[in-house]
Amino acid sequence: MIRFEQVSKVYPGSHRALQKVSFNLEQGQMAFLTGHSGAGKSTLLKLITAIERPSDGQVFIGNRDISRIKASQVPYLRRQIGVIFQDYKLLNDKTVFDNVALPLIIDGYGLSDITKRVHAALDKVGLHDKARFLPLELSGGEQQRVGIARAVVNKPALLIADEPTGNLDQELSLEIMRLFEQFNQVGVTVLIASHDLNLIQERGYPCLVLKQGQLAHNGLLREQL
Amino acid sequence: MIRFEQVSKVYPGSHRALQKVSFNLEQGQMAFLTGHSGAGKSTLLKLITAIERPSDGQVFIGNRDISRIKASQVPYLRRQIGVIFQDYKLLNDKTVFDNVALPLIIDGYGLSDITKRVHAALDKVGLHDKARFLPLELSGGEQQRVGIARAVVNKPALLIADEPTGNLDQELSLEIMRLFEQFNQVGVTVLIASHDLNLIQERGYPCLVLKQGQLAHNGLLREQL
Amino acid sequence: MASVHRVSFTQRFKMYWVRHLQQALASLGELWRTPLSSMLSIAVIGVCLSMPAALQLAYKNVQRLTDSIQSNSQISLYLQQSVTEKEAKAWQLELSSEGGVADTQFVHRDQGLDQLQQRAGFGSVLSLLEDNPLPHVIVVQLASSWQSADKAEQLLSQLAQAPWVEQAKLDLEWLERLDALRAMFSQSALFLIVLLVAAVVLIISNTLRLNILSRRDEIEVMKLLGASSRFIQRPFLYTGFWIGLTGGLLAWVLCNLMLFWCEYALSQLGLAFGQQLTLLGQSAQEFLLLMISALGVSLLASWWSVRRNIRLIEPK
Amino acid sequence: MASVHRVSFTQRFKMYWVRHLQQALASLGELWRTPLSSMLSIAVIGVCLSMPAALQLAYKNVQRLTDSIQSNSQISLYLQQSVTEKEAKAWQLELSSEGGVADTQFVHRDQGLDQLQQRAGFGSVLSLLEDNPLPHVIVVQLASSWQSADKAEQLLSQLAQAPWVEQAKLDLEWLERLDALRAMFSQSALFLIVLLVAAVVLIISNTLRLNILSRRDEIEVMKLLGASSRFIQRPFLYTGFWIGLTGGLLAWVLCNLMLFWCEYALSQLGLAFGQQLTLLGQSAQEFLLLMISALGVSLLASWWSVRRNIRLIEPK
Ligand SMILES: Nc1ncnc2c1ncn2[C@@H]1O[C@H](COP(=O)(O)OP(=O)(O)OP(=O)(O)O)[C@@H](O)[C@H]1O
Ligand SMILES: Nc1ncnc2c1ncn2[C@@H]1O[C@H](COP(=O)(O)OP(=O)(O)OP(=O)(O)O)[C@@H](O)[C@H]1O
Ligand SMILES: [Mg+2]
Ligand SMILES: [Mg+2]
Repeated sequence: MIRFEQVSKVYPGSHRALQKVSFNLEQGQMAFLTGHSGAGKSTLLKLITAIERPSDGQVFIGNRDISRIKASQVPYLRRQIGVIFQDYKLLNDKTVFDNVALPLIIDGYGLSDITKRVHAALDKVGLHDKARFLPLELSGGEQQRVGIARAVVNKPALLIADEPTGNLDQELSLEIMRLFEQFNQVGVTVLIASHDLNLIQERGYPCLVLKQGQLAHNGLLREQL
Repeated sequence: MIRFEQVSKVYPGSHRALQKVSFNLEQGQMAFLTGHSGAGKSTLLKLITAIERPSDGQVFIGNRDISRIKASQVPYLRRQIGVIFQDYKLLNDKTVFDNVALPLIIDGYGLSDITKRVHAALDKVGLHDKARFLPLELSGGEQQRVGIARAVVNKPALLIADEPTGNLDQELSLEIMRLFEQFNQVGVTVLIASHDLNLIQERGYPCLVLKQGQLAHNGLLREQL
Repeated sequence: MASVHRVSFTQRFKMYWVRHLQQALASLGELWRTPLSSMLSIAVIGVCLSMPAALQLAYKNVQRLTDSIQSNSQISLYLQQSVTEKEAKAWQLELSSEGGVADTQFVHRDQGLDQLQQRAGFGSVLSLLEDNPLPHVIVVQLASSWQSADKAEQLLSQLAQAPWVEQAKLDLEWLERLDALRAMFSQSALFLIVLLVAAVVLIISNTLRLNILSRRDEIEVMKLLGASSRFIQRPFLYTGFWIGLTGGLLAWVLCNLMLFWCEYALSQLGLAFGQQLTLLGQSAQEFLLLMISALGVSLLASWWSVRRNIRLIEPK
Repeated sequence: MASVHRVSFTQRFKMYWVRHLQQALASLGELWRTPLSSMLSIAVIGVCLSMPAALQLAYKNVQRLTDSIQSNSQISLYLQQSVTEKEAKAWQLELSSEGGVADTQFVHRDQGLDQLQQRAGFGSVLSLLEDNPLPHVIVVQLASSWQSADKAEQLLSQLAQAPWVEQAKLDLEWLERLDALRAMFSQSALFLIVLLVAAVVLIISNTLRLNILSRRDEIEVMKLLGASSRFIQRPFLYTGFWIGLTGGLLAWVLCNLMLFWCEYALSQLGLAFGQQLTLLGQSAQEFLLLMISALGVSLLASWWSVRRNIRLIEPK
């Protein structure tokens, strides 16, 4: 599903954020991505959604090389990936419902479909009663969960999360993890960037460890950090 | 330094975010504030900086009742409090340097003073080499640290942090905690909202625990959550 | 790669139009929500568009006026004193069939004296005359195709050579002045119209640019969620459409107000001059042209601005 | 409660002015960074302000023109045929000292015939006369205080009663028409000026509103960090200042371009009419007035808009 081949990323006027990273994530797999602050986790995820282009190497999403994808094709790529952003990226002047409905509207769903799916997604993250609130009227953790609901409402084949539990307490974090596992069980490929080692180590999922832009480890994590 | 007396906060069209919360934080003390997502931590901190006004009860900052403070007095209050926001609140079109310099500019510092202090603050959070970057060119953790540098650059008498380590890995979190402790040791009052129980329990600081808007515990934390 | 559930094509097609309608109404609602700013844009555009329309009307009226003055331009042939009324009338008949002559009129010497007496200050003076010193006059109306200064002069010299004619006079200077005035008017009108249309384009594109900038975050998020540029552009294009439409209507209203005012002013002036003047209004075609150009200009400007500015916003 | 380190008062005072200067320059730089949008605002404001200025100039010129026409308004006294040149000149002397009379001029009957002959179409005709049918004429120039329609008429009827006078004529209608025209012109000019100044106020306040909205986040953060409203407002007020200043200068340039164009047009027209016309330009005081009102209007509008809109932005 996701394949990186010798991918490097150099930001203008900066050192290398990623250096020759290669890995392969099979369809239906779930994996973690970890590393220090500034190690390049977000950069790696941005390459998958074509927010950034690799400076070198190739990125394959479902057998398609997106490292030099045309700008007009990017929207179609993004519609097939559910993304949870580190800074939520909610629209502050739209209600929680409208925020979560956005991917469905973009994809051309019907109105009744939208209502059904949005409520189901909000249910899953425990925010059913906040549907009519504006994001700024929610706590940080609630906003994060709105972002999660928006990412999964479309039932994408690939789910990518950047620090999805940064603002959640341990209990809620575990619940969200269970949600990701449920998705994974119905065949969704999941890649989660996180620095919460407790969360990662307890589960038996493979883990990509970045160290200053280089892939330091790929596999199960057993205290090697 | 901070004294809450029977403070309640009801958001319009919402349940009670805070209910009759009373506590007292002495000058030079350091304390944590914890609780589930949506328990009212950010609300409590917003009352201290007069971003929100209490619906009931009184909030004293340094013996001054700010629950009905005049709008024209709010800026002077805020200049004396260093605040680290849950969502950073950086200016995306200004460099890291300019962002950190902002409180000094507002306070009327001289240019050479500003340069010296900003570089000192950036040093402390390990971002000296990123001074000329824009916030969007930084990783999530780096942005969080810029927010921390901005809060302490002014050497305020009171430091308030909302989830200051949400996007930081364990090592960096510890470093930032040590930074807060250093400030505390030179007499700064520090109040930190966090859901990271590991971080809180390891240290011997008192802890305010909110449960659905009510103060459930005030004192040392020993596994009662 | 396929998503777990996908939307059917017909569903997608239906929703495409539903969204179109929604976005059109939403952008109207958006204008409504910020009444001051949108009214301002509309007002400025209305004023800017009303000027070309008013100028066009003015041009039409000036044209009519000069036409009527020119079509009155005539050559007066003062005949020899010796020419009798009979001879004159015979020659008049001959003249009528000549090229460049639309109409002829015989003015008897007594009639001429009457006219002269009516001119300011001569009444009592001329009535003291015993003899009428004036000759008969034949007034030649020029055919419309002969009303340019050159051609009129050509006809004049031709007629002046006739043996009956003591003197032939053409108010040529008036023609030249009118031509100069008209050319100047149409030149400056054209210049103004170009300027004003440019202003409309700039104002609309700037309005939309600021509109887009103030919704930068929203556009960024939409792009992140896979919205196509066209989908993002549409509400702004609709905004441009509504601004153009209402701006055009406002221009029409303003133009008619101006017309109304001018007619009132002219009627007041007319009272002083003892004449009744009327103005030509806007025809249905001209109204349509105004609306079409208002919409066209604003849609083009919007499209240009929206494409350009939305492309500049890229998620980081 | 005191912070660990505080800034001294003199330091703070010095930095206050340094910041002022910085913010003024920064807002100029800001305008420079978004040249399209700021040029547009400035252009619109320049055009809007140039109109009142141009109208004022036009009014000044019309005033001068009507003054010169009015000061030329005169009463022609056609004397009895029997009055000799000597008698007439004696009476002219008497008249000169009368109230309301500024100047008198004796026109000999031969001179009168010459003038008449020069009028279109009569030249050859009148040369056929054996006797001069015209009387002597005394032209009475009205004193400036007597040039209103009523007073002039009063003087007319008084002079008409003199025994030497066959007929007295005053071109009264002209006076009335001029008065009507002038009133209409000044009325519509006033109306237009009010409208245009309102437009300037709206445009500037809207420009600043959008400016503020597009920097909403920044303002919110500044408020969170304890910046006073005045500190936050200042850069926007400076923006208003620069827009007003450059807009005023542009208005001045435009106004002078218009003047230049009109002079050219008039000179072209003048050629056709065989006359030389000149226009009055803008005096230094008028330029100053224009700049002061441009700055005043834009600062007021900015202040109003900035206060209102910045107050609306509150951190959440
Ligand atoms: N747009 C950019 N321009 C320049 N440098 C950038 C840009 N984005 C990121 N960087 C740099 O690249 C490095 C990797 O950033 P990245 O956001 O991938 O880190 P991260 O692993 O997500 O960190 P965190 O856990 O703090 O979010 C950082 O040093 C950052 O400063
Ligand atoms: N402006 C607002 N209007 C209405 N309700 C609000 C507003 N701000 C917060 N709330 C509600 O008040 C409750 C407490 O919010 P608060 O932000 O204080 O929680 P928190 O403890 O900081 O949570 P987190 O750890 O997720 O940041 C939440 O249920 C939230 O939905
Ligand atoms: Mg990151
Ligand atoms: Mg919070």
